[in-house]
Amino acid sequence: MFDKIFPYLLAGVSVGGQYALIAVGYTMVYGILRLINFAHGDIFTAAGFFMVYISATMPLYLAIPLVTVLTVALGFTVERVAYKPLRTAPRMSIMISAIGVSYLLQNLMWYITGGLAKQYPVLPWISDSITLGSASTKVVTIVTPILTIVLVTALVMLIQRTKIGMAMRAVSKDFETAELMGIKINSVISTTFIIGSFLAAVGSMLYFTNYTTVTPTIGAMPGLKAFVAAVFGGIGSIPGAVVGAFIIGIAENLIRAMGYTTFSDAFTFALLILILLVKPTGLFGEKTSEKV
Amino acid sequence: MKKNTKTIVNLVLLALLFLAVWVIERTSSASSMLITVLKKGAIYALIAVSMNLLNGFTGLFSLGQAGFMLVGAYTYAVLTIPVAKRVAVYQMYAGGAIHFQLPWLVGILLAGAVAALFAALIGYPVLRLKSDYLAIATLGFAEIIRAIIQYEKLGPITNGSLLLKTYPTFKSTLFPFAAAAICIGIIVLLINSTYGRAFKAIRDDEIAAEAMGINLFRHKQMAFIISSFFAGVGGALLAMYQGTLQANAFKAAMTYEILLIVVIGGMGSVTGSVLASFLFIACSEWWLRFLDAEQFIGSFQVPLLRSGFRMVVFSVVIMIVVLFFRRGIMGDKEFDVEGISKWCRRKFGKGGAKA
Amino acid sequence: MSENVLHVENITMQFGGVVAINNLSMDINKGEIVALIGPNGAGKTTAFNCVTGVYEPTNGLVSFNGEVIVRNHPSGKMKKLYAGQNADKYPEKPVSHTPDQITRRGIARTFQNIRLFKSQSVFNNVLIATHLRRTSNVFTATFRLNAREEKRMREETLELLKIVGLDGLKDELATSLPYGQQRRLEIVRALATKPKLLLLDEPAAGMNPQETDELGQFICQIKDRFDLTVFLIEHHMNLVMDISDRIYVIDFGKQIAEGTPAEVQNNPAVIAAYLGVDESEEKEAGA
Amino acid sequence: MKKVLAIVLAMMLVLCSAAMAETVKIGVFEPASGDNGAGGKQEVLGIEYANSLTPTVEIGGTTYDVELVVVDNQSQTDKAVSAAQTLASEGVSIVLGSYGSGVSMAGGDVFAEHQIPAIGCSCTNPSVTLLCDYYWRVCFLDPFQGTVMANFAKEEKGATKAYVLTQLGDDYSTGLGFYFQQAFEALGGEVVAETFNEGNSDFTAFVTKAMNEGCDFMFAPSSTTSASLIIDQAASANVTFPVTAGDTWESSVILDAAKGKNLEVYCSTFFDEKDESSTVAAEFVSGFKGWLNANPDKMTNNGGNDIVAAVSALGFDAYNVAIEALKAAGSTDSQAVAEALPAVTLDGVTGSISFDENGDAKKDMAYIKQANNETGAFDFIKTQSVADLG
Repeated sequence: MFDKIFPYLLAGVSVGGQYALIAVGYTMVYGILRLINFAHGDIFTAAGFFMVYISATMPLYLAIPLVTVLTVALGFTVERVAYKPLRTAPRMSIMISAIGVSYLLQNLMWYITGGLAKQYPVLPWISDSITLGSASTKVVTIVTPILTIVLVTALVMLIQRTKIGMAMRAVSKDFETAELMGIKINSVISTTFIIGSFLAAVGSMLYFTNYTTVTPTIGAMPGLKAFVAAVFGGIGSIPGAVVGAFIIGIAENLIRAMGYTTFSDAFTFALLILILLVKPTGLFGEKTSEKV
Repeated sequence: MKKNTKTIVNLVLLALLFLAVWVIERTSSASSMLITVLKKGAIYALIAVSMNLLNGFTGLFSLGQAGFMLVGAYTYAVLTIPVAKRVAVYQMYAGGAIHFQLPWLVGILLAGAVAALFAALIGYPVLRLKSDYLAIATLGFAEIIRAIIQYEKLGPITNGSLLLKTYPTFKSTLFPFAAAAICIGIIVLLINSTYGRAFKAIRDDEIAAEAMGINLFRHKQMAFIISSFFAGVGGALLAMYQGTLQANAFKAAMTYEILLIVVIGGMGSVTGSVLASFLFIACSEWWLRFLDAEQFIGSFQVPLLRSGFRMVVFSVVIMIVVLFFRRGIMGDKEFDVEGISKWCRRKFGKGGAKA
Repeated sequence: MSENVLHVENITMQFGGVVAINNLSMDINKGEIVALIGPNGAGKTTAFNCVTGVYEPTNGLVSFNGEVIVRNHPSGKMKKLYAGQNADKYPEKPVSHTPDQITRRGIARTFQNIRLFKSQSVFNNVLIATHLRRTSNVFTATFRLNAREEKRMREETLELLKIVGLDGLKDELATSLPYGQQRRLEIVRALATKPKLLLLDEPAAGMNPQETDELGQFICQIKDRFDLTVFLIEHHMNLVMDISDRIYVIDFGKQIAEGTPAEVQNNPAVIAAYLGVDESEEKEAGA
Repeated sequence: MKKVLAIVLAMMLVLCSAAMAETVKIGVFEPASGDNGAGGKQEVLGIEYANSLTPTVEIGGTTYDVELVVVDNQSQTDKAVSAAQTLASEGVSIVLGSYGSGVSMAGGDVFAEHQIPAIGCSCTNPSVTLLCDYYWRVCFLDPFQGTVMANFAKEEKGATKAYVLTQLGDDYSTGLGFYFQQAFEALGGEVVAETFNEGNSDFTAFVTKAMNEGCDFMFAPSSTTSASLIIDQAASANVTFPVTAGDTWESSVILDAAKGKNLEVYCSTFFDEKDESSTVAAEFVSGFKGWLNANPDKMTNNGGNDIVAAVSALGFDAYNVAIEALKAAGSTDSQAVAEALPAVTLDGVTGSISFDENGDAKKDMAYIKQANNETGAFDFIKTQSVADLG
């Protein structure tokens, strides 16, 4: 029995780790701006395409850092161009802007690639096959959860121990007061987007090594699922997002194991609605109430 | 101007619009792009207005529109496919489980009703959620509905994930215009009724509205159900327009498109949504099509033009509207006699202010 | 002895570990104007919110015209955390209503930070409040089968606007009015719900002395005209002393005095609270 | 005087150009983007090549230039409706395409409304022609293709339990999977059927399922986009049974995915470039390869090599059928062409073509090929016809 379930668990842990890296970006941005950054999934996709094109012209040891830098630059630009001008606008406007950016990025990628699927380059070592007990898989499957935990631990340390981390916590607690206290809101927000995009870039390398085809809309689904993971764990909470992502990754693969593949995506949303109704603040979220 | 006169003038304007459509249909060939734009634009106008009722007038950020359209479209198609054609349509499900055909009008009304029923069920839990949580929950519900419709065990009814076709469609451009006009007319009447005022109060300030005795949940649910009813009708009309129907097309991207139409037209403006729908459809189906084809001026190939460029230009324009013209074409104003006369007064001096 | 309108009994409101209102009891009789005063952060608005259904108090009871509209006792997590008194006094099934249900029973309110419907005209702001007493349903309203009622609502609205002298500005955007008129508009809007008890949260905030005087007269005038009972929070002491029949003073969520304006003015506890004499006592009270 | 001269000259010019540049428009309704973009482009290549050989057609005594109007239906049924309307508004006399059955069915409705005949090149779902009076096609149908692959599984591979994986919302994929299942079960085999959602990229669960269930054959008709993921992940999981599909897999995308992997990949298709039994076909293959090599951008659209895809051959045949139909109609009026089309016959590259009462070509031959893991090319395995199946 376990032999049959094990490969699913393995796939679940691996995809969960990749969702986690995206989910952290969502949860940090939401924590600070109260914005669902719909474009985050597309930044993840863009990282995939950067790699496809860049690795065609230069060796991987140059391509990997360059891809990371470009992805971070993209995330940074999106924030500056599409979200910063709307900082005082109603929340609905900025969310619409996020949807607009997502639409733009998808169409841009469609245009550049001609709408055709691109083959992701083979990254050495992590693309190799290995056999674990009853399952054969790629090395990346094992690497992903480990790397995810290392990166997220580093991030939590950054937020707990450094000055910029303290500023981030302050801004997410109370935007206006933090601003009055002389915290440079814009640089804090930019840092948030930079960290989020960096993790998305790493996530995309792991994800596309596993699933080697890149299409313009491929990031939409993992993006939404990562967001659900963030809500599930309690939006604004980084450990919450990671736990949520692993739960969703594993649950989704178990659903497939049971043969309800039609519902593997729908399940994620059902879980989201359930958690919103039962515990709207998620597993690790904090309660806030509106002042009258 | 007195209220009655205004209504009459507005009705006359509407009648002129219908006359114009009729003349266009008579004079241009049936395959002209103009006809296509008019048909699809009218249907999108209805859908956009129904979404505006929620997002613009009631202040509920719902992203479930595509889901309700899907329900409406499927209800219509499933119930109106001729019995004789069912064997061919449900090729994998031995002709399906339904062995009757309803008249198209009943089909359309049921499309709205079933969508409204779904909205009532879904609204019960999700309308208690606030702003972006509501958005993501409704988006999720739309995805769940799509998964259910594609579920192969429901194949005898929905044909699983496969195409539905051969249900009754329309030929005349006047049909979608008339249907959209009636539905939008009802929505306008609702918006200007005491219930519509309550919706706007909720949008402006939930806490004050509640303190004024407006039952938030009931009114939100009302707006949600009514909006979904018309989204369902819109879905049925869209199915009729397309001639074939597949659940796969009703994705989140479709909701986003409609949302962008509403934003371009102006949140809280019915006529804005209508104008924006026609503009949006005209650009995407017709005026900007040339951007997708390689063009030559002499032997010089115009750079950048190839498949997909249209959508890039289009999304850039949308971003410009979202960022710099946040109130859209109309803001929350209306393009009617009153709106025009107010605008004229503002534009052309204060002399007529008392008129 | 006139009849009781609002009865507040042992209300405690605790947010997490913070006790915002501590065992507060108040009674307001028909036809009275009662003021609730206290230093900033004393819990006055919180008390209003407990009465109008915005908050659900942790413990205590509120009744309106003899009907229990709020009743609660600490439960769940709060059971352990609860720092107030009388935890076992209301073991019955909790009663709670949403703000609209309470408004329907006849309690209307205004807000400390003005909450008008910003996109709507002055006229519509008041008209919206008449929606509560409708008899039409969404179908009859949409298809204009309620023309008579609609006409009545509009007439009532105009009538109310005339009383405050805003009928000339009825088509202006509500938020374009000067501050003082916005306050008045909020009061008229509350009146349109046909209340028996009117709660005013700092109606004179930001007004100059002359405007404040006018407001005092206005409050008395509408009280008589609409047969109201008025309960107000106010910082302008002149206004409070002028128009109130009785005054409740609270500090750190606790009642520290009650009585006629003259009695309250000379109460040492009140003076201490406003001038802040004994710090150690305050800390005890606030813990 | 000068003015009169100018006017006369201008009029002559107009008349001349009108006489010389009589054009007839043929619509090309194909995906250039989306899941089936790669296949659609190859089909267009066949049509373009045919157009380069036969750029004019004589209709009712006048020589017409043939103008191809190419639209992209983006592999999506809702976009297909718009694309079809664009063709209708351009006033095309006949339409060719599409790759993918779903889009063809969606477009068919528009063509029927405007009474424009359409010739499907490689859309194999029966409903395409069955439910549309204006659709014809030059390829075989899924029930036949499914039967062929079921026989192959049973007879050649000795399979007893097959795993069928299809894409939700893709009429081609679901239909072909269904017919394979029917045929395989009729042969006494057992089937485990599953579906995946559009845009899915994690196929490990499906592959695992197939292995856990003890399947010894996998049939996964799908777009090439999903196919390369399936092949990649099946290879990673050390799958030992053959992974197979229908005609869509005959593509360089599959060859790239299978290259260097330890996996048996098979597909059935309409045509084999190495089959030299027909002179028409041999001529086409050499001509087409030459044309590709002469046009670098065409070569890119073919996937960067000069392997002749079956869909290109079908596109070639469809174009020639359209030309014959225009000749037979003696008019560029689409309705007239639609009336003439059923009687058209052609000795085509993919065999002789004549239509039955549904508008389907009477084709009875399928080719089975294997992707070579070393050379990155297709190896011809066998042909199978209806007669063989008994």
